[in-house]
Amino acid sequence: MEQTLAVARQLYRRMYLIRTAEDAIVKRYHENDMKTPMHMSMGAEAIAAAVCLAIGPDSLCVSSYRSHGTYLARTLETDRFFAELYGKCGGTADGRAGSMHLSAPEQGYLGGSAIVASVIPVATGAAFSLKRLGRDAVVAVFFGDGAIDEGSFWESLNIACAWRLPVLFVCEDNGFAVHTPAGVRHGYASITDIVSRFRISAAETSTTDASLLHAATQELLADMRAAQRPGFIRMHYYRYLEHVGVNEDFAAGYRPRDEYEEWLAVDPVTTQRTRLLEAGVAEDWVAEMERGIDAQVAHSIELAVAAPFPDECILFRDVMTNENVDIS
Amino acid sequence: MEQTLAVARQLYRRMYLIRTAEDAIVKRYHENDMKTPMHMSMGAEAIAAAVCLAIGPDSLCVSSYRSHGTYLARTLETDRFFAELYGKCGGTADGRAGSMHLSAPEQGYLGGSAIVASVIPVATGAAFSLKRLGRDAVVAVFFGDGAIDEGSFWESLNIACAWRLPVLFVCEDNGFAVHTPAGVRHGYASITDIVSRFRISAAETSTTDASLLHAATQELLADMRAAQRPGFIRMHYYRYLEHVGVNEDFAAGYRPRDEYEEWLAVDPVTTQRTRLLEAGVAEDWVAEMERGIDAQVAHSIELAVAAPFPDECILFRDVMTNENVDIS
Amino acid sequence: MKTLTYRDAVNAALHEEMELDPSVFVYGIDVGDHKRIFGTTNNLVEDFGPDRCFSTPLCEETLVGFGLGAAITGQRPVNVHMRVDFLLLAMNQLANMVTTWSYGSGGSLRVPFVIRAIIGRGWGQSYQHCKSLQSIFGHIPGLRVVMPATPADAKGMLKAAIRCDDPVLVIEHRWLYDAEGVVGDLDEIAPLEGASILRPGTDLTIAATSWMNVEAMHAAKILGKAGVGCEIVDVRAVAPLDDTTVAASVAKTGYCVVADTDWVPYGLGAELAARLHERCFDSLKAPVKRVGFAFTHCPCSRPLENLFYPNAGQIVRAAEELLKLPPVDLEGEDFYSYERKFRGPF
Amino acid sequence: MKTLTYRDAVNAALHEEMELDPSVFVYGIDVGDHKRIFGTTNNLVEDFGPDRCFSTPLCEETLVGFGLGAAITGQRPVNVHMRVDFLLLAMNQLANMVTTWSYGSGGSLRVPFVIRAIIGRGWGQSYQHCKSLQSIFGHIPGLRVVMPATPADAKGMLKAAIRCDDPVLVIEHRWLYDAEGVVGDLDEIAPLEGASILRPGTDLTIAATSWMNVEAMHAAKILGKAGVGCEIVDVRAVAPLDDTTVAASVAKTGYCVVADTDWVPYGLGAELAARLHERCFDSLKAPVKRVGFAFTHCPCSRPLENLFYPNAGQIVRAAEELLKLPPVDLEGEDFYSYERKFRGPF
Ligand SMILES: Cc1ncc(C[n+]2csc(CCOP(=O)(O)OP(=O)(O)O)c2C)c(N)n1
Ligand SMILES: Cc1ncc(C[n+]2csc(CCOP(=O)(O)OP(=O)(O)O)c2C)c(N)n1
Ligand SMILES: [Mg+2]
Ligand SMILES: [Mg+2]
Repeated sequence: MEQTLAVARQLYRRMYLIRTAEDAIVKRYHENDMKTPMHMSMGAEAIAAAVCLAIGPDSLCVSSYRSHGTYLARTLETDRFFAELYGKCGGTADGRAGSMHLSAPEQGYLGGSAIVASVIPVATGAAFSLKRLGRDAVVAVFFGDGAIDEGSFWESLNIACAWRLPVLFVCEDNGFAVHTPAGVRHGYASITDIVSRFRISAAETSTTDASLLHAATQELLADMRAAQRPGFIRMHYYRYLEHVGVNEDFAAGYRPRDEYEEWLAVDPVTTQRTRLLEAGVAEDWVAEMERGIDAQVAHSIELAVAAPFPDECILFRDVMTNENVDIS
Repeated sequence: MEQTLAVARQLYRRMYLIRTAEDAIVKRYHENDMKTPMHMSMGAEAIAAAVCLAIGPDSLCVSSYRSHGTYLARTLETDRFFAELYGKCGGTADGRAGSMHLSAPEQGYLGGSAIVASVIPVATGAAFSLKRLGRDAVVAVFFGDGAIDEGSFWESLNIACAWRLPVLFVCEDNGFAVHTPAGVRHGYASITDIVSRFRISAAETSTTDASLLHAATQELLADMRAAQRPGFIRMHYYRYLEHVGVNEDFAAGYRPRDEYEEWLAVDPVTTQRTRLLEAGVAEDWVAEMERGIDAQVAHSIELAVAAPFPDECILFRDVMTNENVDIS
Repeated sequence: MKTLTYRDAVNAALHEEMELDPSVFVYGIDVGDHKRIFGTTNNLVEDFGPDRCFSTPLCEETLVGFGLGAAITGQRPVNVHMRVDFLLLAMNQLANMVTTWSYGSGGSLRVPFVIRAIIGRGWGQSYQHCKSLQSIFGHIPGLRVVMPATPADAKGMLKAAIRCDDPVLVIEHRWLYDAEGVVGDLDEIAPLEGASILRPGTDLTIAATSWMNVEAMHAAKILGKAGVGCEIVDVRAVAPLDDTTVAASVAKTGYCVVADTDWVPYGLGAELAARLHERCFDSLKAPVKRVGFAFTHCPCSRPLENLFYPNAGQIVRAAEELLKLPPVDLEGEDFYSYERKFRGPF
Repeated sequence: MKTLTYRDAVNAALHEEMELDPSVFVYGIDVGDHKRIFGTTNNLVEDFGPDRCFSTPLCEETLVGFGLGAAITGQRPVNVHMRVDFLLLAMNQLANMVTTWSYGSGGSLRVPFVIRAIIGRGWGQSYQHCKSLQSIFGHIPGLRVVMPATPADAKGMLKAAIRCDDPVLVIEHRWLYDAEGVVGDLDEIAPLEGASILRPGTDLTIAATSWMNVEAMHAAKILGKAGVGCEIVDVRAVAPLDDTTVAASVAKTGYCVVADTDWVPYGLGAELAARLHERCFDSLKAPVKRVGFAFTHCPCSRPLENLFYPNAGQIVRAAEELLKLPPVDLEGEDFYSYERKFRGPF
C-alpha cells in the first residue's frame, strides 16, 4: 500500500512534468524560437510515466520522434530538454538534434529517431548487450501504430523472440499514422493477438490510468523474466493535438472532436491527480510538487532562452572520432 | 473422375519435365558451359506443378532464384530455358538473366529475383492490377522459408490483406535458408497459425502428392474467391541437392542423409507416376509422354549448345527505352 | 499557357495524365489525406476516386515493389515519398528490382513507374529529413532521375515521366512549391534529358540543381553588380546527365561553379566536374568549383543549419575565388529570406 | 610476420581481435555455417562459441540496426554480408541511423560497428549479385569505407576497423581471397585512411580500388614493355578519401587513370578526378580517365560479362589514349585467367 502510494506519486510527478513542459511549448511555440518540429506527447503521458518507472533505472529505452514523454519520464530534467528545443548550447546535442532526437544516454535513454520504426532494430541490439552482460534489465522501445506497418518491426519481433532478448515492445497506439487511420492500414483485426503467437509475453490495454498501466507493465515484466523472453504491450491513447505541431486539428475533419472529449474526460494527468487525493495524499503535497515543477520548467526555459547558440565548430563534431580528418 | 485424371496427367507431365530438365543439368553441369548459379528445384516438383496448374492460365506468377520448377510448370517449354542457362541467344533474356532470373511474361510468368523475398511486394502490385482490371485471376508468388524472415514479407502480407488483393502466397518450405535451419531463425511455433490471424485464407501441407497439393490449392483459391481476400499456403518439401549447385551435400553434416531417404521414399515424381498407373492410365501412355519429354529436353540442349553467344550490342539493350541516350 | 505555382503545376500534371490515361494512379503514405502532400495531390481523390489516389500503410520497400508489380502488368503507378530520406528504406527495390526488371525480361516487360521524392530544407528538421542523394540514384543504371527547378519543368517533366516506359525518379524541392511560372498545355511535355540555360552570361558558368538555381540567380545578381556575367545552366536531369550543354557554356566562359542541393563528396558536382575537365580541358581556366551541403549531418539549430545548407553567398565566394576577384560586401544581402518566411512544423 | 592468404588474413584479424576484446562478436546470415563465408569466419564458432559468432535470420535492415544497438551499449559488433547488394536492404539503418547516432547524442555515444560486405565478379551471378557501390557509401557522412586490396591491409584494416569508434564498412573482393602476402602481427594495425603506392613509376598514375589493383599490376607489366612506367596507387580508403597521395603521384606523372570496381557515372573515379583536377590543374597533361563497370546491369552470359567488368586491357587502352601511344597487341595476354580458374556455383 505504502509502495503503491509511492509509485502513484512518482507517476504523477512524471505526468505532471510532461504536461507542464508541453503546455509551455504550446504557449511559446508561436514565438518561433523553438525551430524544430514538435510531435507532442499530450494525451499519452501515462504510457511514458508507467513504462519508464516500471522498467527501473538499470533498463534502457529508445523512442520515436514523439518522445517528449519518454525523455521527461526517464530523466525528470528540463534544462537540457528546453535548451535542445531552442537549438542552444547545453541541449542534449547542443542544438544539433532537436525535438525528434532527444537523448540522455547516461540515464539509459539511448535516443530517438524520426524514421518510423527504425529504433526497433536498435532495441534488439541493445537487448543483446544486456543479455551478454548478464544484466537483469530490459530495453523498452516505444513506437506508434504506424511503425507496425514497417517490416523492421516484424523482423525485430522475430529475432527478439528467436534469441529470447529482453526487449519490451511498447506500441503507443493512437489509431493514426499522421491522418491515416489504422483500420485502412492493417490487414488484420488485432495486432496483439498476432504478436501473442510469437514466443513472447503480450498484453493490451486502453486505460489512461497510469497506475493500471504501471501494474500491467510490471506484470508483463515478471512474465518476461520468468519465461526468459521479450514482451509486447499495446497501449491505446488519444493524441490531443495535431500530428506535428501544437494545435488542435479537429476542424480538419479526419476525426471528430467528440472522441477527444470522451478521452479528455479520463485525461491521464487529472485522473492520476484524483487518484492521489482519493488515496489520501494531501492536496498541499500535490500542489507543492506541482509548484516545484512549474518553477523548474519556467527556469529551464529562461535558461534556454538566455543560452548562446552553439559555436560553428560543433557543426562537424561527433561525425567521426577524428575530427582532424580531411573529409571534404 | 475424368477431370481428376486429366489433372493427374497434367501434373505428371509438368513434374516429369522439371525432373528431366534438372537431371540433364546435373549431368552436364560439370562441362562448365552453363555458367550460372543453379538453385535446383529437385524434390519440390509437386509444388510448382500443382500451384501453376491450379491457378490457371489467366493467373500470373513470380518466383525466387529457385525457379526452374515454376518456369517449366508454367511454360512447358525448354528451348528458351536451356538457351538462357547456356547464356545464349534465344534464351529468355538472350543470356543476360541466367538461372536466377528466368521469365516468360507472355505466359504470365513475370520473372524471378535473387534477392530473398524481393518478389513478394511485386506480387502485390501485380495483384492490384488484376483487381483493377476486374480479372478473375490471382498472382501466385513463390518464396522459401527464409523469405518469411524478411520484413517485406510481412509488409506485403499486410497490404494484400488490407486491400483484399488476389495474391496467393506460396511458402516453399524446405526448413533451411542455405544451411541455417528454420528453428533457429524463427521466434514462433507456426507461421501458418500466425498468418491465419490476418484477413487471409491460410493452409499448410506436407504431402509430396501433387494431386493432393493441387486439391488443397484449389480449395484455397475457392476460399479466396468467396471471401475476396488473399491466400497463404505453406508447403513442406525436402531439398534433395545442395543450396546452390548440383551435388548432394549430406557430407557437410548440417542435415542427415536419413531424412533425405525418408522423403525420397515418397518422391513426388515417382509418387505421381504410381498414382497415374493406379488410376488406370496405361503404362504405354506414360512411357510415351516421358519419351516425348526426354526428346524435348535433349533437343533443347542441342539447340542451346549450338546457339551463338549474344552479340555485344545487347549488353546495353533494355536498360532504358531510348538506347541512343548517352548514358556513360 | 497559364501561370501556376510549382505546387499547382505538379498537381496539374497529375490531373491531366490521370484524365488522359486510366492506367495512371497515385499512391503512397499520406497522399490522400487533407494535407495532400503540400497540396500537390489536391482533388485527386475527389476527381478520380480512392482507387486511383490512396494513402497506404507505412512500408516503403513494399510500396516501391508494389509499383514495379503494377507497372509490369499494365499500370502507370506514381508513388510519392514525403522525404527522400524515406526512400532509403526502398533502395533494394529501386536498385535491385525496379531498374533491372526490363533488362532481366529481355525487354519483354517495361517499367513505366514514377517515384516522386521530396527534398527540402530548414526548420530544424535535422539529419533524417534533409537529404537529397541524387548522385546515389544517378549511380544506378536503368533509372532516370530528374530535378525540375521551374513550374514549367515541374509540370512538363512529370507528365513526360508518367508517359515514359522507364522508371523515373522525380525529385522536388519543397521550397520551390510556391514559385510561380508559365507552364505548358495539356499536350506539352518537357524532355527528361538535357540541361537548359536559365540565364545567359559570358564570364562564368553556374551549373545548378533544383533550388540551387534560385540561389544561383541571386548570386548572379550580386556578381552582376561586380561586372561578372553569369550563365546559369539548370542541370534538370541527373541521369542521364547532359554534360554537352554545360560544356558548351564552359567553353565560352572558361569557369564553372557547380551548385548542388547535396553533399559534395561523391556528389553530382564530382561527376559534372570530371566530365567538364574531360570535355573542356583546354578551355577551363581554373578547376571546377563545387558548392553543396557541409559534409556533416544536418543540425537542427538555425545558425548551424544555415551553415549546413549552401546559398547564394557561397556561390558568390566560389566565383570570386575562381575569377580572383576581391570579395564583395554581402552584408546587406538577404540570404535566408525563404527560410524566414517559412514557419513551423515542417 | 607471416605469409597468409587474404582469406586467412581476414580470419586472423577476427580471431585476434575477438581474443583481445570480449566485446567483439561476429554475426550475419550464414556466418556460422560450414561454408564460413568463403572461409573467412573459420573456427570462430569453435573458439569463441555460438554467442560470439552466429548465423541469423534473413533481415538485413534489422541486422544493421541490431549492430547499432549493440555498439552503443558496449559491444563491438562485426556484421557480415555475403554480397554488397544485400546491404541495399539496410540503407536506411546505415545512412539514417548508424552514421548519425553519435552526432545526435552530442557525442555521448560512439558507434564502434564494423560491417563487412563482399563484392565479387563473374560466374554468371548477374545483376543482383554484382554491385560494388563504394561511391554511394562514401557519399554518406559519418561512415568510414575501406577496400583492402592486399592480405596485409585485409588484416590490418579489419583490425583497425574493429578498434575504431566509428562505423566502418569494409568492402572485400571475393577474388582477392586467394591472394597471398605478408601480414602484420598481433599488435599491428593498418591505417583506415590514406592511399599507398603499390608500384612506383614516373610516366602515368593508375589509381585503383580493390581487385582493380591486380588488373593495374597486369596493365603496368604490359605498358612497361612499351616503355611506360606506371605508378600504381592503391586507393585503400574510399571515405575519408586521400587525394594527397594520388595528387603527389599525378604531379610527377602528369597523367592519371582511375580504375574502379564499380560503375563509372557518379562513381569513385568522378570524385577523384574532380579533386585531382583541382589539385593538379597545372600538372595534369590530359584529363583524368576513368575505367569501371559498363553502365548497364551485369549480364549472366560469359562473353557479355567479360564486357561488363573492366580489366587490365581497358587500363592499357586508357593509358595509350592519354599518352597518345599506338595500341599494343593484346592478343597473347591472358585477361580472364582468374575467372577461368573459378568454377561453379558462385
Ligand atoms: C519510414 C518513414 N516513413 C514515413 C515517415 C513520415 N511519417 C512521420 S510520422 C508518421 C506516422 C507514424 O505513425 P505512428 O507510428 O502511429 O506514430 P504517431 O505519430 O501516431 O505517434 C509518418 C508516416 C517517416 N517519418 N518515416
Ligand atoms: C536479401 C538477401 N539476403 C541474403 C541472400 C543470400 N541468400 C540466398 S538464398 C538464401 C536462403 C534463402 O532461403 P529460403 O528463402 O528458405 O529459400 P531456399 O533457398 O531454401 O529455397 C540466402 C540467405 C539473398 N540472396 N538475399
Ligand atoms: Mg499513431
Ligand atoms: Mg528454405
